[in-house]
Amino acid sequence: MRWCPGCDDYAILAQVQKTMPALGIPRENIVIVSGIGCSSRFPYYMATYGFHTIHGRAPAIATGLKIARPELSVWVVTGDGDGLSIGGNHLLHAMRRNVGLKILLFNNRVYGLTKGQFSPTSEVGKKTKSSPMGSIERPVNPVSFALAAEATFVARVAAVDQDLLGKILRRAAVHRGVAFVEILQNCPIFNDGTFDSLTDRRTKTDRTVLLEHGAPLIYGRQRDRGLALDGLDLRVTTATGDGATSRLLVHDEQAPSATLAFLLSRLEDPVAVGVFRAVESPTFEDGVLRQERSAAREGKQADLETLLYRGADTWKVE
Amino acid sequence: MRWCPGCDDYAILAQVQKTMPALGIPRENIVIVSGIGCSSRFPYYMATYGFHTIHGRAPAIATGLKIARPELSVWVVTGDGDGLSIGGNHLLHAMRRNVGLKILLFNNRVYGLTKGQFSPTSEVGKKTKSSPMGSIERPVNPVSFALAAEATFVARVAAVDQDLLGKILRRAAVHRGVAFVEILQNCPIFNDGTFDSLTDRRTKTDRTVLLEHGAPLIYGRQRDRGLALDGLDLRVTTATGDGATSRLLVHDEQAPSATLAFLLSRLEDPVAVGVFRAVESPTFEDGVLRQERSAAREGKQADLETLLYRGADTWKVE
Amino acid sequence: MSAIAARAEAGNTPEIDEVDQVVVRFAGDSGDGIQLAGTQFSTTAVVVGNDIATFPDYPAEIRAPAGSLPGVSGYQIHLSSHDIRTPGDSPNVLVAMNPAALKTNLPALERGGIVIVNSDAFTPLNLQKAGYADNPLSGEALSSYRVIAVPISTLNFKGLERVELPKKQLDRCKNFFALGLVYWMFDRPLEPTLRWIQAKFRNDDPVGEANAQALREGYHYGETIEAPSMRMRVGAATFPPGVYRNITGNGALALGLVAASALSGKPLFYGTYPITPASDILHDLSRRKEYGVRVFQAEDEIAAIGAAIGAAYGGALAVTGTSGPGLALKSEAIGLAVMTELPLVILDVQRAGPSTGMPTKTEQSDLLQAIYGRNGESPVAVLAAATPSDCFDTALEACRLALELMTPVILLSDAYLGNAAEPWKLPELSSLRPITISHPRAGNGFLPYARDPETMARPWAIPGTPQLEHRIGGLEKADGSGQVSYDPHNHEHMVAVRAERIARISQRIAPAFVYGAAAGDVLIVSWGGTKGAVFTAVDQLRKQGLSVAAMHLRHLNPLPGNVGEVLGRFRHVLVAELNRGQLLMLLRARYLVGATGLNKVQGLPFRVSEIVDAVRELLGRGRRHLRKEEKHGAHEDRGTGAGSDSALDARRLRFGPRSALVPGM
Amino acid sequence: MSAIAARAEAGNTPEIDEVDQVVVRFAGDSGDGIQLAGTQFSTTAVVVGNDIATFPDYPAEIRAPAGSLPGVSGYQIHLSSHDIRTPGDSPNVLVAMNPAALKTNLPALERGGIVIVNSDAFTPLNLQKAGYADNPLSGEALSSYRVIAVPISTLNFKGLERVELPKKQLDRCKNFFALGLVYWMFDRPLEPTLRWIQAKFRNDDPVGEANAQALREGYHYGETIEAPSMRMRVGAATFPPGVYRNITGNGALALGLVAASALSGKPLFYGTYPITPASDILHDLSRRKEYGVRVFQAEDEIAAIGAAIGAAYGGALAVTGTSGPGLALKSEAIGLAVMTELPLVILDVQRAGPSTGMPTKTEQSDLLQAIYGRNGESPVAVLAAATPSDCFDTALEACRLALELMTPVILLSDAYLGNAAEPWKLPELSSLRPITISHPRAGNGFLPYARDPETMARPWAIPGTPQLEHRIGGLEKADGSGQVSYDPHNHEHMVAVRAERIARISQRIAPAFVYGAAAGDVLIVSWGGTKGAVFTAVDQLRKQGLSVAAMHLRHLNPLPGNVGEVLGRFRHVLVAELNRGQLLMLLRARYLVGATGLNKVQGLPFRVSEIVDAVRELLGRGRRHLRKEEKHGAHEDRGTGAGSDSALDARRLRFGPRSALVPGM
Ligand SMILES: Cc1ncc(C[n+]2csc(CCOP(=O)(O)OP(=O)(O)O)c2C)c(N)n1
Ligand SMILES: Cc1ncc(C[n+]2csc(CCOP(=O)(O)OP(=O)(O)O)c2C)c(N)n1
Ligand code: SF4
Ligand code: SF4
Ligand SMILES: [Mg+2]
Ligand SMILES: [Mg+2]
Repeated sequence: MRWCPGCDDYAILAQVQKTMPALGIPRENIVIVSGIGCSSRFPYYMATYGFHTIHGRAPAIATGLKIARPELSVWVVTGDGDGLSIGGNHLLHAMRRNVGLKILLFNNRVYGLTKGQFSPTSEVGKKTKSSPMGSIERPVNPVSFALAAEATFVARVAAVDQDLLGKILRRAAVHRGVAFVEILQNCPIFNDGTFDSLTDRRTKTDRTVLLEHGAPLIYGRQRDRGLALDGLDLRVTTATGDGATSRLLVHDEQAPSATLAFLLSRLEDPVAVGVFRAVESPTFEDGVLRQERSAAREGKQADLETLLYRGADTWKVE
Repeated sequence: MRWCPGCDDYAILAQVQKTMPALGIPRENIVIVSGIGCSSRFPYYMATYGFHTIHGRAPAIATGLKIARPELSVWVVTGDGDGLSIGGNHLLHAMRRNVGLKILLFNNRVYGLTKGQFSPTSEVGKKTKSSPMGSIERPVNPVSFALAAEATFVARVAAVDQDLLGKILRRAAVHRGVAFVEILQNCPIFNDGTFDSLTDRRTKTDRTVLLEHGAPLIYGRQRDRGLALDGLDLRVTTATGDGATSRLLVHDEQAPSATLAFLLSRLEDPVAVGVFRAVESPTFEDGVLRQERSAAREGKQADLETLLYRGADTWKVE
Repeated sequence: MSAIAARAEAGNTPEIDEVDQVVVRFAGDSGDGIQLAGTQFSTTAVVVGNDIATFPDYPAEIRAPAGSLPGVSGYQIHLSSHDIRTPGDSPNVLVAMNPAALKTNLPALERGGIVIVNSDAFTPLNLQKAGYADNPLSGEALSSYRVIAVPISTLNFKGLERVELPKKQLDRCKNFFALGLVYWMFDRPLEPTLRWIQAKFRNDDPVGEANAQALREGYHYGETIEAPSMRMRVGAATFPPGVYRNITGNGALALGLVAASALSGKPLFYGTYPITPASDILHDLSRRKEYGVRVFQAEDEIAAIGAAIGAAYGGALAVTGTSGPGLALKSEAIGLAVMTELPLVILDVQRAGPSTGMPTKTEQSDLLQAIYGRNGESPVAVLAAATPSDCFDTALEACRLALELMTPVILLSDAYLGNAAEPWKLPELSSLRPITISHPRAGNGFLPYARDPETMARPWAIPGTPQLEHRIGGLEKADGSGQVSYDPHNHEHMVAVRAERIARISQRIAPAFVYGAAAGDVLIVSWGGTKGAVFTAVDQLRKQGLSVAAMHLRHLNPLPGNVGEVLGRFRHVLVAELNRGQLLMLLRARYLVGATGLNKVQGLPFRVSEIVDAVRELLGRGRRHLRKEEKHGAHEDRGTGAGSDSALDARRLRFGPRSALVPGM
Repeated sequence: MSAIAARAEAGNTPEIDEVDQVVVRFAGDSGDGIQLAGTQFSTTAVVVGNDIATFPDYPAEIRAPAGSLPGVSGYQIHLSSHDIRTPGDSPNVLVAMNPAALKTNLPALERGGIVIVNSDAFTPLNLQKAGYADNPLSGEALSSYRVIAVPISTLNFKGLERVELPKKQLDRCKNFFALGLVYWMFDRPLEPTLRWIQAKFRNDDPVGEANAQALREGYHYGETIEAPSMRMRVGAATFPPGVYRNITGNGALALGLVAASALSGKPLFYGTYPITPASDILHDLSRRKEYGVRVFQAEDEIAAIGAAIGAAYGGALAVTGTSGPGLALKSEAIGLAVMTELPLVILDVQRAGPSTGMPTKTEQSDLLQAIYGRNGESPVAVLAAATPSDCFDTALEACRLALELMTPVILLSDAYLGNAAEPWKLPELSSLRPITISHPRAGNGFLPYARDPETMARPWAIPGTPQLEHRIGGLEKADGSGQVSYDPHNHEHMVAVRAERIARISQRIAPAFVYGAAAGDVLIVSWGGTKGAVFTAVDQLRKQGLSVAAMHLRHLNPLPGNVGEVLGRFRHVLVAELNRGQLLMLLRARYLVGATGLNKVQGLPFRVSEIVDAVRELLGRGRRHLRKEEKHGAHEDRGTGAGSDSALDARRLRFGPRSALVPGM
């Protein structure tokens, strides 16, 4: 395969290849649509239908496919450049419309395929080929972006966290409507170690908090820390001792408002992983089908003769 | 002028024409950059420099101008279609970069210039020429969008609310960094009355809450209602009676986190108007200048001779 | 002078003249309901049995201020008792609802023609807005025309006294008053319009009542005019038997797409973003959900074509529609469709460019963009529709080519065709050939880039088909397997294959049709919406005894196989187009033919007389210069100063003087 | 057979041969450091005084798997003791670091050439990945070459025993081992590379130490080889006196832009979005902040050109750079720059298309996109650079035209030029002409579209200037005032003015230069990066006594004024380009010249021999078919089956057989 040795894309591929067959979706009904980037080579390594399109446009192309064929399971694979730089608007609108796409954004915080320029998720100060004195742009937070775009399922997971990745992929697959998953992905060549503290066994538990619906937000190696609400902010507190649990915030991925999810998405220490939001809302393709059926129900005829001969005033010349 | 009789664009123009001269910025240092749409005809009616560009690209064009000429006062005028449909990505990135642009988005919830199709801010169910059975898309909330894009100054005001509009324009003008102002604008031809309840004298005070920094969130004809925090949600409560004020939420446009602003942006009854957020953050153009100065300070020579003869290994042939 | 003007001058004619044909233009503020009056007038003409051709000419994208010159909206109708093909060069009758409308439209009116004006609108303010120093109604300004000045606003109010509506709304009915007057003038029945009003408004809606009443008032006012030789009648034309309806180009395009969907059994997917003058196709298709048409109004043009490509991949009849600036945005994605060999129809309803240009005005300047506007060697088929109703046939053909050959096809229409209307003889259902598509079924050894030996089309294997799972994309493909390939010879081969796929279309299509002389002095070559004017010019020139023919091309890429041979049969080749010589370049390059261009870039269609004059000039019989630009030398001087002379030289150099034909090779 | 092969065969030569020139190709896995070895070898060659030309040939955008065929990276260097212009047709010496590298590169090696292989890499697994059934080192497969099989990995490890680094990292030094061996073979000093290592790594960095040591080990290993006639020496070339540096096309473009900024006194603004093969310009300019260069890495190509347009409006020297797919995306915005008549330079470092195509491979297939790829009539100036160092001059000229004439200018480079390197004689500073710009100052009656009588440029009034406040935009402009205008004649006039502005450039530029015979049998017309191969072919053909010349065009739109006249002086015109005949079409259309195309679309530059053969063929002296495609008939058959015959016919039809020249008119 054609990623660099040690690239996290292999880990994602492995998990996707493992998860897909277990979903119960016939292989021929799965389509993977990608843009351009290292990440976007993904379809070539799957035995499903696949479309490696052009830079940034995968969400638009997938939208058309999903509208034309709502019964298919349509997955979008994109990168932080493909999806948030050139393709940001398509991603936004696909999510806002709640098109039933499963969107996997491989975030390595760099343009990999073009050999290492800063991307919209690169940190301020990041030195790259195109920012030799450090990037001066404030990064986009992909999860916050998805929440503001009204995505109905939003999750974040590190590529190497295979169990969680598998779990989230399965949930995304069955979610009705758009599912957005940010996958933290190491690029050993151009941005090595950018997520190390979140994935390294030694630091991971102290640096990340796993979101579990209905459970209090506890983390830390000893599970001794937790998150509590402080007005409209989140505060780290101890999770042990008297009345500790009652102080702790309980995660609710189904909250009608996205406020909690939004707050969590912005946490930097610890970083939240897991499912931020999972709510129900009518999908775009259902809306299309509903109007189509109702137009048909209104008893309007729909054949060539009606189209040409009955749709307007006609007259006959003998 | 070339807007339809009764168009709110006239009201906005009147206020801008009134405000600008009072800003103390020499007329020749003001540039208004617009895209395409009824709203985007704006520059033609101002006696400043003006650039009526192409659909959706005004934020990008203005960004280039501002980087090249940071000392200019650069305003972007755009519409809900121009700015949030085709131009959504440029708007997002201009805000994320905190380029010092003043962005006025005229939101009439319809494509005016192309004669009445639904726009990204049209309500679900909206019947237009292109949605005869009603739109099935969930609208974008421009203020939430700007907040998620990390805009450092975000406000909303109705075109006909001339005083508030004037006040906000003045504040936007002096804000360092990007300022985003959603202006609710009636289009009497294709979407008449869409904001009536927010602007009609009879209903306005009951349907809108004016955000004032440091003041409790009180509204209503009798100023008898207020907003209080309920966990992570906002709740309407009475603003009178015992301990009422202490229950009420106090607006803080400078809160380090955008959570409050985000919550307020999503209110539907009442709708919040005024300044949601106004925080300081380094601007993009300052970053550019800073790096430029520091490169120069490093003592690097910068003349033609250095460029050609000293930048690389050379050898001489006699 | 037309028969009408002549009769009007004679001053002594029977009460209602029988005339062969007449050109009427309604003009007024965009708020005056001009387009509606025009449409009603043409519908009635059609009901009465005339042949018609119309030319709506809107103000630009901007909302124009009332009474201003740029705010004038026009609608021209040519009605005739015989077969016609253009909306007419110059109106015989002009209805001008205000001074600005008079000012902009008078120059086009034939000398001696009739002008109906709303004298109430000739207020000092309006006169000033129109740039009239003096009221033209009182001076000598209109002395060479027959003027009927009618206080339409006043009379309209008076007639609607009893209707309970605000004055402002009553005033909006004055277009119906004027229409009534024109109906009287042409001895037309009111019923078709009254029926339309009835269908449009609820019975008790006073607006409907007001419109109907205004129409009647206008008609009756006519009866009171004491002026001779005012009325005329255009008899019914003899149409071939059949069922007819009135159709605009955009309407016909939409119908053609839906018909292609029915004929192919593929659901229609239309991905688009609104843009003048293509938006009406969106509006039309949005109302056809019962036909299974899925319309997607995307966030921009790139998403629109992207979605269409996705739908094509999914097995739909995928179409995306736009105008020039939108086509520019779609360039990159069209390349993806070329590389992935997916069926896709791209509509471009052209408008005057470059950039935003003049968005409501017509032009044919996207031809080279359509053929060459992409990176790499990326050939697509390019077609153009010739008349409003031909948009239907061309849409069908574009869909057929796309689906049967697995290729993107660009269909060019233009602002004129899109909005113009004409009677359309509906095709017999049995004459509509099905579009045959076969999707491969499950099986072994599937090769996504295997090819049909004849058409060179690759198989259209759609997701959902077991065992045909495969990957496609924008990277170069190995022929056959479709795998990514960087092999130099494979690349060269695939570039040739993609070219050949398109080139072979010339074997499938009808040879170019030659109208007029089979060989001789002048061949006029044209494409797109200029056909009507060119063919009419050929008729006139042949009547004048000249040896002239026209070859109108529907297929621009590839060209039909006989083009070179036809070019070789004529002494002169004149390529008439609304651009600076785009088809001209293609023909010269391919056939080394010393053709000359007849080019007009004014945002307006050709007038027949412009073509007639150009041909006469080419044959040394004309009285004016050939090249349009030269006619406006004065204007040009104003702008370019000393430069204009060499400007002309440079242009002459560009394609050379009218030269003898060098036969194609 | 080259002199080298001949000598090698003779088997009995002095210890170090003096040769005139040699072509060396390094090839290996993309992880093998091939590009670095190649660059070092060329730097040293340059230090020693050779003339050189290089051709780096990367694997495609994808990260290739180790040992696989698509993963092979190549770097070819032509070194010579006289003036050379191309990286050489076929290598005399091939360094193959693994079986895949051998497999892909052997076909190019001259018969009798020398192959150095890393025999350690010829493991069963690697052989299999490369598709070798048997180990070519042991069979007869290489019997027509001189093979030096060296266990490079083993020897490298051994030599680095004492360096404290993980084995994996030591192994990465084997490119330096190989380089050392090649230095021995060509009797080159190690110092330049040792100096580079010293500059690159800290003194105590064991990686630097390892690399230096590996280099020395390789060199010393050479001394131990017991094989005759292995060493050769290429003497110093005589260069015109001056100061030289080595430069790639992308490097020269970047320098040219910064120089233009200095010469015009306008700060450089570069708006771009990364894309292969243009990104290096971004990287280079990002490091030049001390020159006041403002680089903006935008969110996409549209934003990149948008920002550049904004910067141009603000008074900067505004440039945007990209490759083909990005140019497609910029189409609409270029139209805005045309309408607003702003100075803007657009770089397109072309790559093989269509669509994503083969992103690292070279091609010249964006010419027609550059000229015609926009809606409406929207002419821009188009230039192409001819050699790596010519990128500097062409960048200067593009900036000069843009700034002095207030117009967008497209500059075409390509992947080959961008990455290839050559010694560049630096221009005398005094020879660089300033670019003169005058901004209007405050004053009355300012007209934003008033024109300079000679250049037709409008004034560049920049924001911040009091009293010149004005509005511009994409709607049609009235000439002079610049106000929005829908006047039909103004539009026609402005379309003509925009064309004329560009057409007049032909009066400012140098006439096309003719190399070789002043008149005669064959004129080869070329543009862009093919110049070196074409001129070299002309030299060879003239040595063979044929009457041949070349006309290389830097200006593609407009063409220089003398082109038609030059074409008329030759019996045959052969247009050589790496596409399917794009310049060919322009020349045929404009001059009605029966020119023939020599076209190659393989993602590779021309070989000199291909051009030589084509000309001989054209003159009836060749031994093979002219059209490239025909040479690969077998390959084509495989793909298109029954179709390939007519495919060729269709293509022949397209531009006709090699025909006599029809003089331009
Ligand atoms: C229109 C266009 N512009 C630019 C490119 C070049 N390009 C290819 S991939 C890429 C960015 C990839 O970054 P990302 O999406 O983060 O993917 P990664 O390689 O990091 O997985 C760019 C700029 C292109 N292929 N097409
Ligand atoms: C590339 C391109 N696509 C489409 C259009 C057509 N167009 C012009 S304005 C507009 C939408 C305007 O809507 P909005 O921004 O809301 O402005 P409004 O007219 O409502 O003020 C569209 C689709 C265009 N001019 N250019
Ligand atoms: S460049 Fe980075 S992201 Fe791309 S394949 Fe290599 S390691 Fe993975
Ligand atoms: S269409 Fe609507 S938004 Fe546009 S000018 Fe008219 S009223 Fe205003
Ligand atoms: Mg990335
Ligand atoms: Mg709007």
